[in-house]
Amino acid sequence: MKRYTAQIALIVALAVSMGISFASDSMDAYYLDIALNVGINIILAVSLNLVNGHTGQFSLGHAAFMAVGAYGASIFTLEASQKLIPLLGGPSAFANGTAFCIALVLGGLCAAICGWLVGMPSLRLRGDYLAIVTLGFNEIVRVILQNTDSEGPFGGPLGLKGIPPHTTFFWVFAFAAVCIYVVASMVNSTYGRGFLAVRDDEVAAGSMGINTVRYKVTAFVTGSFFAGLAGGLYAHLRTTISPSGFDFLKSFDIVVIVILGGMGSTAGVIAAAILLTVLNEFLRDFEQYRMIIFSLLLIIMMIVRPQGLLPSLPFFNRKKSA
Amino acid sequence: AVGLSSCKGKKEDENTIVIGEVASLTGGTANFGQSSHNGTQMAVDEINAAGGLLGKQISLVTEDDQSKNGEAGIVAKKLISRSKIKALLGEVSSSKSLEMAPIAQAAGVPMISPASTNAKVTEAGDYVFRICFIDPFQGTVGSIFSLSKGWKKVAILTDSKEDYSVGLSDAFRKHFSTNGGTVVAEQSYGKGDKDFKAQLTAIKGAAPDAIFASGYYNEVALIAVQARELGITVPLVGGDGWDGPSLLEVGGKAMEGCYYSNHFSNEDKSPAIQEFVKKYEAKHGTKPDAMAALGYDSAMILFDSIKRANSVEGPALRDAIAATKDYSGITGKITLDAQRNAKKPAVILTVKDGKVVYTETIAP
Amino acid sequence: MSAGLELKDVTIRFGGLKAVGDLSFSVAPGELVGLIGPNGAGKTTVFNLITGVYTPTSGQIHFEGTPVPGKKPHEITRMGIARTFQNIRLFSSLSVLDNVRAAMMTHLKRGIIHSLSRGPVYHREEAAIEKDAIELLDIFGLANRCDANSKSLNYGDQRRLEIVRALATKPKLLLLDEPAAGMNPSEKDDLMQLIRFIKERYNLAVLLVEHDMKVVMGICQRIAVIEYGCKIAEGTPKEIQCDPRVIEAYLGVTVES
Amino acid sequence: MLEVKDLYVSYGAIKALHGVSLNVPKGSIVTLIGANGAGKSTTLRALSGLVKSTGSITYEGQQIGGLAPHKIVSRSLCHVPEGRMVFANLTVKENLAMGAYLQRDKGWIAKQTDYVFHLFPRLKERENQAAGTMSGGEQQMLAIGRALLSNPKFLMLDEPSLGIAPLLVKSIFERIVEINREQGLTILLVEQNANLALDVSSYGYVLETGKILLEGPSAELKANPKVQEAYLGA
Amino acid sequence: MEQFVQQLLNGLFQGSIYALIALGYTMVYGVLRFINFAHGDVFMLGAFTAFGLHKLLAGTLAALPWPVSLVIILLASMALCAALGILIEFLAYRPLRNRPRLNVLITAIGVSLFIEYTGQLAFGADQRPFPELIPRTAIASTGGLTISVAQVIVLVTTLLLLFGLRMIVMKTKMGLAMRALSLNPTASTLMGVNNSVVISFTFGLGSALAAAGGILYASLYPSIEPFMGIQPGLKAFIAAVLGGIGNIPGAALGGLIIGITETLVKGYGQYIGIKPGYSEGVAFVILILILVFKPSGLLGKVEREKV
Ligand SMILES: Nc1ncnc2c1ncn2[C@@H]1O[C@H](COP(=O)(O)OP(=O)(O)OP(=O)(O)O)[C@@H](O)[C@H]1O
Ligand SMILES: Nc1ncnc2c1ncn2[C@@H]1O[C@H](COP(=O)(O)OP(=O)(O)OP(=O)(O)O)[C@@H](O)[C@H]1O
Ligand SMILES: [Mg+2]
Ligand SMILES: [Mg+2]
Repeated sequence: MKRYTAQIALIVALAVSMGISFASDSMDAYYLDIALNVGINIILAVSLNLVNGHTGQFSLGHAAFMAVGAYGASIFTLEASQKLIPLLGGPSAFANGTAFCIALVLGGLCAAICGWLVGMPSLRLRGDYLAIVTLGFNEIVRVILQNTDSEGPFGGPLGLKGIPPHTTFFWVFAFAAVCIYVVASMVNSTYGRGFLAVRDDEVAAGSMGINTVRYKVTAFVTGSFFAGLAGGLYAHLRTTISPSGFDFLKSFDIVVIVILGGMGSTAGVIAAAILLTVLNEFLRDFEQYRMIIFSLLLIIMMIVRPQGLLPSLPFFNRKKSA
Repeated sequence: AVGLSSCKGKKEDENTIVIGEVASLTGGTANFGQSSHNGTQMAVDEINAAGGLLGKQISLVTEDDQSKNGEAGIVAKKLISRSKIKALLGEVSSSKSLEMAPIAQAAGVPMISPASTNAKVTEAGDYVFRICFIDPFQGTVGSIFSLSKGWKKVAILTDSKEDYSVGLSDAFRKHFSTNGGTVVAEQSYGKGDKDFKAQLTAIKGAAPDAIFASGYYNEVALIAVQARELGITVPLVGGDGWDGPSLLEVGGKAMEGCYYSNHFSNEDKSPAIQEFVKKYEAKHGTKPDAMAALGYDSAMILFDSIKRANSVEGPALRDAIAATKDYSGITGKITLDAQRNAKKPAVILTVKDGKVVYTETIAP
Repeated sequence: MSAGLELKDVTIRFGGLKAVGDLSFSVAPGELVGLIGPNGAGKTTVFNLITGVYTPTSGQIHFEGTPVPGKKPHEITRMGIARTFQNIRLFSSLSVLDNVRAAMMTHLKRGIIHSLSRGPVYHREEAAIEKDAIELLDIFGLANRCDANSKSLNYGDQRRLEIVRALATKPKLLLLDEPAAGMNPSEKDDLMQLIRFIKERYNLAVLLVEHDMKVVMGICQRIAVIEYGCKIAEGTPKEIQCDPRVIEAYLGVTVES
Repeated sequence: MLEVKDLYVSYGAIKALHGVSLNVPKGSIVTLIGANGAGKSTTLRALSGLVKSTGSITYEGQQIGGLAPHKIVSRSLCHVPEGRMVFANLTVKENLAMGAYLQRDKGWIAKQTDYVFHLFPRLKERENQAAGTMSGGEQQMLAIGRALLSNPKFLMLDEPSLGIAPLLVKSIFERIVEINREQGLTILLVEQNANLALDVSSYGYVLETGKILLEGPSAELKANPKVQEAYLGA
Repeated sequence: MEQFVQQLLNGLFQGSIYALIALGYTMVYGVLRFINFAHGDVFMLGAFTAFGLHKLLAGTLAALPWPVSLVIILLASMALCAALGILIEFLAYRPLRNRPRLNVLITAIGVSLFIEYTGQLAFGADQRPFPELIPRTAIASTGGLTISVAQVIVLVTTLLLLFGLRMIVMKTKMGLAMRALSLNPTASTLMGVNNSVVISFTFGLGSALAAAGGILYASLYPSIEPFMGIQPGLKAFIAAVLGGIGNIPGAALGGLIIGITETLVKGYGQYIGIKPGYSEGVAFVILILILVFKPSGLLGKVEREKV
């Protein structure tokens, strides 16, 4: 049975999020909001970790994929859901849920396609060059969205509003669980060790038969997909989105989570996502001192725990070799 | 800088009415947020000094959204569910008000935005109000004023990052070109830019009679300086986004003879306004700008409505706010229409001898 | 001759420098060939040409009749050519075992979806891979260091791990770049045994670059000598040792073998 | 000249040296041999301050244990590290200039550079090539040449013959002896090629898993059957 | 035509200010191999230091001709910021020596946020007018073209710093040590280089350059506020990458290219269907296009790794 721990954990996670979701109506709206934020940040950070941590590519543009997913999913919900829901058997919990799920996945796919388009030419760049190109892509996405027509489908600088609040506990944590499962089982397999090999030494990886480009693109596209998904969830949680919410500073936030958690450590990154999201709320009471405290914590944390919160703690325990 | 608000986390008890406020106290638009917060706080202090409302003291809980989109919604939720606020004030920026509005609406907490001028803000529902005019109106005012000056050829310079500026320019363009004017050049920039020479050179080539610069004062001041450097002498015209202390400090001589529309003029001789200006100056050391006045008015209208409703329950308070009619605020006579927007006149101000002076009032 | 590796008139230039010029030689299946020459003669460059790290300026390289240039390194590896690196290039953050397993990825029949399913077939495949990897490590006496980080191995063990990792790709031709560097004479003796052993066991062709003449002369069936990128001699160890040009350019004196 | 007592070094949990003691008299060549992982490189790293160590290191009567590497270099101890560590993107010439970083006498530098070029003509040929693109052996030559430019009084060589062609190995060792004899340079030599090392040195230490196993005059060690079997591959 | 020339001039001056900031950026990167996101904030501090000094010394300076007082303020601010840069390095970055570069990057983000928000607390959120250290008067010229004194000074300073910096990095011993250190810090200590000193020097020099950039920038665009460093910092970073990170002439070239293209897009993009609003993204588009064809930047050396 031990072999299937991962699958069982996934199913349990799905069931638990479903259960909590039913109870969430009676939860405090603010605390629920924090919880959902945590979940969304987990998806963002775990997926970015696949790119930055496991594959060793340095992307600074995760928020762009989040934006693409957020806009994609929202536009689908705003424009097409109404037509789709009757086809699914009228407005019922099931039909609404399915339509939302389709919107999210669609958003994810849009982001994945963008990820592919950006990744193909730019992944041959190394280190900081890739970082700046992804950061550039991030800004380009924002600028393009900002310059769309205010009356058009993208809403110009004001963005989209009136997005229905479909995001529930279940959707966030179900997708977070799926994301963790996918990333962790991708990396912890013989196939997935290729990601780590590419990170450590691309030339050697190539000489060991590893198609480095394919791996990098796979990581990038998968990461983008989940970022897009998270974007969709975010849009349907906040109900309004605007381009400036997805600028490169947002990407920085996600990178901070990843590095604080420990590059390449899924568990660490999850811990960091929780910690930073909650810390952010906790620091609110400090008003103008908040960011000063936050930045100091960041600097101190890097000095005292440079290897991250939970370094090199593999998510699935490797079977001990004989 | 603003002091830490002392009532943080104060829980509701039978002797206080808790009011929430969302403002950008830090980050890129902190100047607006801090001004409006100062105004709001002043209103609260005054009402408390006068014995409070319904026999209770008002407690204001302010949350900072760091000028970041995405944060305003969270803090609105926090205020509603944690601080159990009875009403919500804020935000200055429309995109943030748009995040808060559906939350306030869903929770049945009346919300008054002091200065969000985007038309869509109050569309969220019947709990969402504003006490300022809206972008289309201000853009139109700019156009009416320009036409009245006999300017037939105008260039538009928009901050394409700011929905506010885009909205003003849209309205201006529509009105101006259907009423006999020609827009001879359109240029844009992004908030935070410092160099406008390229845009201005292009505009100079079109030889306009005036430039409608719909952005905020931070950039407008630099635009004016650079325009003069390039030898452009025609006046600049803008909206209430120009209102800020550093417009003249930075713009200096370059601002001479430029015009902008605003909610109020702190030069206004009416005693109510002068008293407000005096009190504000005593407390903060600077003259109040429009954001401060609007922050003050938004709180005062809320208090007035609470008084009239004699209740802080959502529906009753909502109806009372909606019934606001001819309220004499610092920023003019305020009447809320069926769309929960304020129908107010705008004043046109001009810079003369290094001072902002009142020129005329344009009614809706 | 279509089997094995064949280089014909291969040339590569770096700017003005001709690192390899009109070089031709071949390695037949199962053969153990030495490639020697002074420092900077172009030996490592030849490896880089064969494995697709560099593309020749001119000339042809065929492996089992298929042209090699233009192919990506990973494609060449999949054709059955594996190598070690003169400057050790292990996957430094991976454990010893994972270094080997990473190289075994080439043999996976199924891809990424499969590793997501984590079904019985997947587990069977993983188990088989682990078994193979440990078996290989065992040959080189590294099985007890499975969980150690590859960086913490000493220099000699890192060299051995390089060989194991190359073997894990199941090559038909193994290119070894100075495998004995940094080993003392008795360790070199062991290494020679091991190279012979794996050659037989896995039916490998081996192309060996090495400066230790005892090793080269001791195990190679045939030796090619290059200087300034050009072949100056080729033959059996005996012939090479007596070749005056080789002595002058490279050996200095005849070595006793 | 250099006296080491009870040197201990560990890398995290791994104990690499437990109590190494050795003595290098002025003007001598002393060699350190041992199997892979014995701790030879670690010993040199400890001496040049690259790794933290406990124990005492006395150089010309002064404690140098715990000093920063650059402080140790400024006392004319020079370490040619394992793995060469040339500055990949600097040219050969610039690498040599880095070697002379602490030298002030321009004339001496020029003379010594010529000497290095005379020692390794290949370096002269490739003066302006980026060091990183040089072949393995060429880089090794550069590393040695660079060390000579720092005008050392005490030179630590970690496997100088690594990756060097036989003809050149011989000539490098001849030079080492020559420098030692002519310039009175003291040399601590770590070498896998124990035969050669014992030939050129006067005294030798055999290191095994972080401890000194054997020591003695080189000729004696070379004759020792245990050493022959374990390290000389007889 | 006249307008086009004016636009080119606009672009040239805009570009030279980017180049000026990029120089320091690229030098610090070249040596330490990490993106110092706080560079833009030291730039901001430079402007504020000059602002403060000008206020403090107003009486004394008023008597002096402007070039003298400019030089005094410039040098004093540069020195103060250099000290600050060294301090930042000592407190925040030095403990992370030998740590993965990404950690240092996060620390840099932390330092950047710290400076920005402390700045906001200390200086207030609103912009301040920057004193006219350099007369903003136009140098009258033919045919309606305008160039101001400040612009000329910026251009000249950029050129001087470009050559000065290149001399330091390529021709001096310190420069050699900087380059060696960037390639292999272990080996450089083995050559007798005191890495800490070199790193402190680099930071000090970089911060002084940032401060100079900040002051000249504020002289061109006379308003300063705590977040003023973000955008130019980003642009300078792009310029540095575009030219090949670590390459000093490359940074200058990158700055000029970005400045000129941006200006032309703003001025003429409309005629080919590019909204002026897109000009913000132009720098990135150029960057991506160039990197796709030349992955190590315009003048960047291909870091050929010997396998
Ligand atoms: N990328 C490159 N750029 C420029 N020159 C190069 C490059 N790669 C190799 N060379 C030069 O080509 C020649 C051959 O190098 P190679 O590494 O193949 O030598 P080698 O025979 O392996 O020598 P060694 O025994 O010292 O390892 C050397 O002179 C080297 O400097
Ligand atoms: N950076 C490191 N981290 C952890 N362990 C290390 C590190 N460097 C060396 N070791 C360990 O310390 C011990 C001594 O290593 P050292 O490199 O000194 O050996 P050596 O005698 O030089 O061997 P070789 O002949 O292979 O170079 C070895 O067991 C090695 O695995
Ligand atoms: Mg070689
Ligand atoms: Mg060693």
